[in-house]
Amino acid sequence: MIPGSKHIWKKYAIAMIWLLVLLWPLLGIHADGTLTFSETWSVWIWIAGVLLGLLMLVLAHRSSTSRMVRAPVAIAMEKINRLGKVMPGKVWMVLIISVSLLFPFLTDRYAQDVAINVLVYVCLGLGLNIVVGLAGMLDLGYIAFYGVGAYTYALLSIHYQFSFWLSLPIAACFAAIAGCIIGYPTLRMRGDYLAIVTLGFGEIVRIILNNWMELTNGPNGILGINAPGLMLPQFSNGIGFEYIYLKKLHYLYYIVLLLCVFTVIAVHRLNFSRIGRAWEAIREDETVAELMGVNIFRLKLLAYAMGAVFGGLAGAFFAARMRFVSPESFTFIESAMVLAMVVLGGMGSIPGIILGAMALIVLPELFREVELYRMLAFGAAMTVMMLFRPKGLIPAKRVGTRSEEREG
Amino acid sequence: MKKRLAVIMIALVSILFCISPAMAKTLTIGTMSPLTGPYAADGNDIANGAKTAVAIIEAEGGIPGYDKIEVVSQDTACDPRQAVAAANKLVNLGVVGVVGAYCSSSTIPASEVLNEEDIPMITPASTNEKVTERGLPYMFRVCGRDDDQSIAAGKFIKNYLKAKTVYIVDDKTTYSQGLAENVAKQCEKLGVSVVSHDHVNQGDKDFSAVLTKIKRANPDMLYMSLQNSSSGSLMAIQAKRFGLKCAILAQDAVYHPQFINIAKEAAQGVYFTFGYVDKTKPSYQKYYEKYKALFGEPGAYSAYAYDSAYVLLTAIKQAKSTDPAKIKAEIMGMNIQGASKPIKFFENGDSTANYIIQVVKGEEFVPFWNPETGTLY
Amino acid sequence: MPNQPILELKNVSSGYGSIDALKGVSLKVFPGEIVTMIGANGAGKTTTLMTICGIVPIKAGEIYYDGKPIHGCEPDTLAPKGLCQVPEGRRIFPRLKVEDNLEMGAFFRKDRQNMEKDMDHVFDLFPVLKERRKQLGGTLSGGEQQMLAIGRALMSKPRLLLLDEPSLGLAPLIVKRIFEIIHEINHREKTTILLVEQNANIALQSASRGYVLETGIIIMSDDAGALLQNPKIRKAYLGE
Amino acid sequence: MSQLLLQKISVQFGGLLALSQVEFELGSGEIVGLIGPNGAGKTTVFNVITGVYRTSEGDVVLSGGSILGKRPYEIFDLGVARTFQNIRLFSNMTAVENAMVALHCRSRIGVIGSILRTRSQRKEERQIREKSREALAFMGLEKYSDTIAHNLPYGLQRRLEISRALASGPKILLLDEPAAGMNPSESMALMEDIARIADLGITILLVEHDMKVVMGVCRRLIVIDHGVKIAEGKPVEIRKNPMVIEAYLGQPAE
Amino acid sequence: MEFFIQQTINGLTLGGIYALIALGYTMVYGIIQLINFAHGEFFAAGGYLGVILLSFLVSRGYLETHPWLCLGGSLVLAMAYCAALAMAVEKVAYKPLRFASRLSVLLSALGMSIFLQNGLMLTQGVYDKPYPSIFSHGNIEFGNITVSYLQIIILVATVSLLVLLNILVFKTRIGKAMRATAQDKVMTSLLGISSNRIISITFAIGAALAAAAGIMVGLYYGSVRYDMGFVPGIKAFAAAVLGGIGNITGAMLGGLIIGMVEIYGAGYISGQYKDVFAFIILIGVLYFRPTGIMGENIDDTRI
Repeated sequence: MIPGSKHIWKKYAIAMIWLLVLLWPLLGIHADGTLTFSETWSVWIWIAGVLLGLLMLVLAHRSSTSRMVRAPVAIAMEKINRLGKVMPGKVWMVLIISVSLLFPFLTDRYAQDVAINVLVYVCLGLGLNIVVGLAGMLDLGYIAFYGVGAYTYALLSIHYQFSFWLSLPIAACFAAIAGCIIGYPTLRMRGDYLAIVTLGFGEIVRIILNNWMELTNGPNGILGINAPGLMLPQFSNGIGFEYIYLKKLHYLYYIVLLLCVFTVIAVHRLNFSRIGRAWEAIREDETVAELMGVNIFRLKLLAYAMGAVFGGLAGAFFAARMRFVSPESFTFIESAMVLAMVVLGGMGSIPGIILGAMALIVLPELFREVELYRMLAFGAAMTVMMLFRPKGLIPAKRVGTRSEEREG
Repeated sequence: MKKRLAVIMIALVSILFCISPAMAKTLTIGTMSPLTGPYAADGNDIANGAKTAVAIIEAEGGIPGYDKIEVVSQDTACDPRQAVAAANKLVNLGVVGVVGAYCSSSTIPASEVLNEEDIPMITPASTNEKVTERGLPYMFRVCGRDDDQSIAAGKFIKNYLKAKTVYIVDDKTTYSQGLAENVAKQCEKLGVSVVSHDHVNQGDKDFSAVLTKIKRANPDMLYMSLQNSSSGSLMAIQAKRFGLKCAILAQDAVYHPQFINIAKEAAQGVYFTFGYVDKTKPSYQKYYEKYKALFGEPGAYSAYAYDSAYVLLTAIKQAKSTDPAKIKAEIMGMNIQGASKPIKFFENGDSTANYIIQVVKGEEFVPFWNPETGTLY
Repeated sequence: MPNQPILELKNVSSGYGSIDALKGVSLKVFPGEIVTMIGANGAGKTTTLMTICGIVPIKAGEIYYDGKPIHGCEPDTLAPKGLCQVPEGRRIFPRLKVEDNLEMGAFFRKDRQNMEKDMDHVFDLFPVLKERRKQLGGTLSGGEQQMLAIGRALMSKPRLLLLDEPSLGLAPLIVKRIFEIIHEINHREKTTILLVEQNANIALQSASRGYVLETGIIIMSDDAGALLQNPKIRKAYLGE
Repeated sequence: MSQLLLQKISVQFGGLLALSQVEFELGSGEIVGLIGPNGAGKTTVFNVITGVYRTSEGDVVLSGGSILGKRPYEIFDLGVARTFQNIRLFSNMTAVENAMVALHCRSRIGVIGSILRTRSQRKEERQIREKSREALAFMGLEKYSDTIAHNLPYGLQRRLEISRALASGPKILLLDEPAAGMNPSESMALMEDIARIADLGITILLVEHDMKVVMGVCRRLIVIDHGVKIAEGKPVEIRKNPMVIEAYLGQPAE
Repeated sequence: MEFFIQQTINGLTLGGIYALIALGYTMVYGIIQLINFAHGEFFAAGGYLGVILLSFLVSRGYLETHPWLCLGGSLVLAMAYCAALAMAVEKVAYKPLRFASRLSVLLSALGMSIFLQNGLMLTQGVYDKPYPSIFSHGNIEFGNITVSYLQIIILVATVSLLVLLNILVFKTRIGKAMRATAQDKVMTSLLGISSNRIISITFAIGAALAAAAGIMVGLYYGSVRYDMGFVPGIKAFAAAVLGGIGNITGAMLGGLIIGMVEIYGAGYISGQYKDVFAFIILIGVLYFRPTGIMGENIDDTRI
């Protein structure tokens, strides 16, 4: 949105009012022909409140009254900036790492649970980022890999008592294979055709999980999955080793943190390798990339496979943490959520995606207080965020347009 | 000027913060159910049922030692991940017990979380056997189990309808499919042949393909095991439109006033397996009046949710403590007439079941046949 | 020559992103003239026309049409004012019939009866289009497409016509014919024409005045005849 | 020795014959100009050689082996690099990265090596970068190696395209209107650069409208019109060929 | 054979509804290359408006006396309402992003979809709304084949809407302008055609068709529900792509194919996998024809 132009704002405001007026008849008219506007007031008060809040924000931003708030913030920002200059990036890294290490000691279990969710989704977001952000292919069925990873560990754990750590690479492999299977028919497609095909594959995987009773136990899900375990030294009867299941929330937190750090490093390094460069070239201009010696089919498949690997790892952890999997966790709306994290955070930008995952997990949790309104607010927030920051919260330092978007 | 404004604002904010923390002592219980998403209807019924129980207990004098009973409702959206988050949230809020959840796939992981903290959980709606068969000490169930219900259904098919062929349709959810399989087993045991066990998908609206198949198979009875009442009513409407002549038996998830509202003529004569609710009992009347006053017409799970919360609060009242072990002891010893049924718990946390056959007549469900005695009401 | 220019650019800079494709271009077009703008590929000729029409955002400077400012106007408000462009590459609608293509040129006009007449007029100018009026635009040959594009623009009854590279990719004979028609339009309908061409030779022969554009700057402007004789121009643009 | 040989190439789009029975030969280290009016099929020739288009007839032979039916990246790997008529850089990547992409096919480290940042990966990466910088330096772009491509001035973008093509060390370089949009002095410099490239032993096929450039650097010219080769020979001969004059050069300005 | 004919009739009914929704997707996509995720919500809103209007008419007793008038009137009103709603949504959520990356608009559309769906839930409640039963149980029987009146009404209404749309798009000035805008937005604005207005109109038409589909679904299945737009939305999107997104005839064809495949799949093979069949057909077709059945083979490798 181009702010500043009064004209545009006025037009926009009129459109907004138009929309709200149109929503009105749906509010109070009931199917039996009666009108009950009493209940609708609460909705209107909410909407009016939110609008008023936004208006106040805009006004405060415009006028000097906000200087009261802005001045200290600006000073603080400046100080932080100065600090940022004084302190090298490594110091910040240490700070972030220490905060994330100390997190379970500072917070209660609800916060830890939300943090675990955030970290799982960071892994997912970064994995999808390889496909969407780096290689520039729109994937609406990404959650399928998450499902494959989760079921792989679940089945290995139930039937063969595989340990979590051993299952991780196996789950990753299976997800990668699934990625190649899904990727193969889509190689020749572009843009939105890709979107619907991946969406279709995602749905197919979910329906198979739901219907293949012998393997997946269908909608009943799989129960009794082992939590991740560790060999810990035991000193009671001399020195021995005992296998301990790490069920407690903070153990799980550290495991997923580890997974997440691995993902961040791996994605970062891939991005800055010859492979990442080739992906970027494909995203920028597929035709030219191929003419410059990049085997685009192989690299696209690789992008799917690598994206799937991180999805699979996250899935395996999800299974280990819930100790229960069922197909309900792998619906299209989950894929859309992960995509939203990537786009909202800023495609191709690792800190952006971390922030995006935080925003999209924490926002609905914050809105938990308003129960019924939470998804309404969430949807509106998503649109509003896109309107204000179409390139994402933290855009990648250089985000390329996808090749087919260029004219001519 | 600016300084003064800032001081005033800080003062205002701190006053606001000071007021809100409880001067009064509050007892908090939680509910978990899908308040958004496809099962929001049942989810809201559950939250409302629990609130009704609180209202009644408070009207009867509340719980000694507490000035106020608060209900915190959390949304699970029928998604295991959100259910776990909701459970953790409830733990944080310091609830003494939880009523919920709805989908078995939410109840199972959420109960693991709650049991880690020894918080009693009473489910009003999750009928999967696994819910109570994992040996969790603080897991209770007020509604019936899939296997109980299928026995009643089997008896009805064999003894009353005297059907020879049955066509079973489920919509592939933990609950509906489990039940359908149990019914199929019962039928085989009783020598009724299952023509086909077909599946549709959850959320489908168009059943024309499967109904055409049923029409061709021409069974004596259609067993309809669907996850929610709206799917059930859609199937009933279309069955009628296709001119299906066989009897239709459905189960408790389809049992909802909505079913009759939507299906209208098509609902007439559809049979249901459902717990026997004696609407003449004062306990039911008490609940019904309060619920109606607060939230309007009750839904299928409202009464179970009400009973769950009622059992929990009564146990706390009698135990005079929120200690989980004591609450459990009280619950196990309980033998009361709830709104939905007489309630008595077994060792594993399940409670007595009393499934009967009901039928739609006019605008309501009426008791029809008693499987225990084999007699009509 | 009247004093009031029909089109005037004052120090116009424009372009996408951080790079300015035009760096302070000023030019004037007077009513009834054919003015040409020549320059190499990438010099900014097309950008100039697109800036005039409001497609490329203007960053600095002013544009006046008929004495009124039009910078910052929505592109679609210009055609009703009589300012129409035949863009580079012709941009006919390939999946619309020839007559529908023409109809689109008169979309904003309310007078349907006159439209039929105008269409006949276009068919007089380009008889080949009449033969192909039921064909899809995309099936026409390059020259026919160019004629269609010009015809479509004429349907809006323009007072100022901007022509971008009408000779591009056409056989010499066709180019000759196109330029004859351009002259006819200029003469008969008194339509002012701003012509952008890479083929400096033919452009300068048909125009009354010319501007030479290089990397977003106008480096020379003169009568067409003078430019044609200018040794520098002959060297740089006429391949001698 | 013939480096590249086109044998009776025909290309069809729908019903339209874009190229018909075109054949010519490029010798090692030669600079050959390919000229003709717009739409004559010059770019189509490039697309056939680089594998973008399928031919309906004919064969393309590179250093003795047919490359017909190979994918574009394989042909690039075999040593045929090109530039584009409308500049097509990876416009959001830096200059040096653009060149590094061209070295993708000359490097081998896989996913695991990249994630682990092994010593050999770092070594290879360093080598690629050095080679790319050399290619940039060859075209006088050493100052701009870390500039985002779309921020470069037009002329330099053209040069970057050539550097990118050179980075992989090709045997044949196809230049599609490299002087388009350059001012006369830039074109002059470009002519020298083209000559320098040829001195490296790289065969150059040049499509160009700027007759001065073409006549200046090419030792041999091929003229096509409407998909048909109408003339081939030394610049002086071509300039006098009546068919060429009619089809392309047009009547000289009087 | 009877079974096959019966299933074909069922498939046509379902396919017709998908086709109506798919048209909105394809038209919007054709003009601004946006997958309008909120499109399914217009369908749901149409269904709700239909139930509101019809119930109102029932309560006043008009439905008994003038059933066809009431039905037609409600249809037109609901279509007009949804058209206006879609235009407003476009102005609020998509127009400011006209020059942003396509994924941003996609996400904005997703947000709008969640917003509208939950808005509908909050205002109209979580329970199903029953449709007044008109023509609901009448049917014609040929031997074992049953065709209900509603199926006939739906088929007739669908076909006539499709014909109307075809006339609108291919014969009228505004339709030609829509197609022109889809082909080249810059050029149309140079010709004085306001692309913003054309885009608004496109949204309006698409939503109106979806609203009509919503009412028909409501009548046919007997009830509407706040989340009814989601699944048919996805199916219709698949149908639009299958036919070649951006192509109007393709969307109709795609809708019919998806509807038929689903019904045949459920009827002959297995009900639980019917969505799988639909998607497999989609993927199979796209594998061999990457731009869909009727899609243009855009040669985007041109250099």
